[in-house]
Amino acid sequence: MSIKVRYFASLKESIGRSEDTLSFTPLLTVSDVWKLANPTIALSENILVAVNMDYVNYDFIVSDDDIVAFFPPVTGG
Amino acid sequence: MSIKVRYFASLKESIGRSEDTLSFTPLLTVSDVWKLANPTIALSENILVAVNMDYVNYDFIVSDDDIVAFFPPVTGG
Amino acid sequence: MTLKIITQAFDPYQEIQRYQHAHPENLGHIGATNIFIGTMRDFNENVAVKGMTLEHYPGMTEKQLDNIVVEAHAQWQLIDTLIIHRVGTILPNEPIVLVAIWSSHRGDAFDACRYIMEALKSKAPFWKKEHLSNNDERWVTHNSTGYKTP
Amino acid sequence: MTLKIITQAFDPYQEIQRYQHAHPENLGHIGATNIFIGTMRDFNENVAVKGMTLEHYPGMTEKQLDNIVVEAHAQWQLIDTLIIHRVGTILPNEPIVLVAIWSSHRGDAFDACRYIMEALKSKAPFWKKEHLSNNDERWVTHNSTGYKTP
Repeated sequence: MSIKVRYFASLKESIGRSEDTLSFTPLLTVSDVWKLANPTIALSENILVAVNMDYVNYDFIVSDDDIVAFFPPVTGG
Repeated sequence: MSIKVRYFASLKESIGRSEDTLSFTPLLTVSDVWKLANPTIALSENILVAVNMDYVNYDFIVSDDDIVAFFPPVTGG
Repeated sequence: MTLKIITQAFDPYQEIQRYQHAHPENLGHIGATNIFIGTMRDFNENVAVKGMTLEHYPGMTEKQLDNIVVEAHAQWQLIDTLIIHRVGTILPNEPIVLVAIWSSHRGDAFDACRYIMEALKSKAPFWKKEHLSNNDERWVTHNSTGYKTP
Repeated sequence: MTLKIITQAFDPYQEIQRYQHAHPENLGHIGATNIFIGTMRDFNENVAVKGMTLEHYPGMTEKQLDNIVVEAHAQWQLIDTLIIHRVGTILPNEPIVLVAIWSSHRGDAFDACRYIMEALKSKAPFWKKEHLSNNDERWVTHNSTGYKTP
């Protein structure tokens, strides 16, 4: 019963971690996941979120075993 | 004191000539040039005209020594 | 800025690489390259085609293409442009036209390449005659617009 | 349809030619090829750049790019698509991304290539960190749209 949280690029550097593992509880949104993992840091509006590698909104409700990824705007190509 | 007339592609084949030379007289339009060169054939609307290698309208007035080219829609590329 | 009208088959990738090597002054500045290659198909309007002959109006072709390239450079920030167009006899799978655009940013490269192709298709005095597999010949009567999928 | 995420420098023209040779079934059908190559510049936002590191999210990158290619094939008549994207350390003048589109008609090739590039730039999880000539580092903060010249 857990959720894996991943961070990339500048966000990974500013948080100082690339990964967290949280206990799963029902009805957690992506915002809740962020608050649990980073209680002292506000979730900046330009941060993108993917659950299981698909983009979602902050109010998306996560399931057990989901991988939630937070990252800055993408800059490939 | 002359005007050279050139024909290209399917128009050249249907007229059966690639070139005419007409005597120049003042105030000839491109339409007039066509009528002088091809008195029995109507100038079909889709035929393009260039004078000295620039596109012009049928009412463009030609000058001595001009090269007037008539051709079908272009199909390069 | 180079423009070539050629009568022999060409390899567009070799031409692009040769051009880039000949222009080391562009190195480091180019962020975006957009390339269009028009190739002869072996089928057109439901008929098998075994070759074509491309006629053109020497002199006017170069003049019109020069104008088009100058217009493109006036509208977009371009570093370099290369246009090659075949004339004469062409076989299926052979490249007919190459337009290569080098710029700092992708918007300019995409827009200019497309602009040049559409302008070339509507203004450059080339005419295609198709040689059909049943030995008939036919002139291609017009180019369609590239802005709507046919 | 091929998609490659690679860590080594690549020659886009060799890759395209190799791909074409590996797909003889496309011969005769292709009338239009549109190719976009994004290359690393040695200057960005007025600062000299000596290299960059491209981070990505393995798995999500492929999933997002796959979606984009499927969307492009649904919207336009395409014969084939090849996408190659670098990750890791990249030096100036090296290609970062290649998108090659093969189709019968030019409208499809141009539209799909541009669509894929814009979608890739806004959705594929890549992040660039620039290594400046003064030895500072900085993350590129966002991609601008390619539909308006910057």
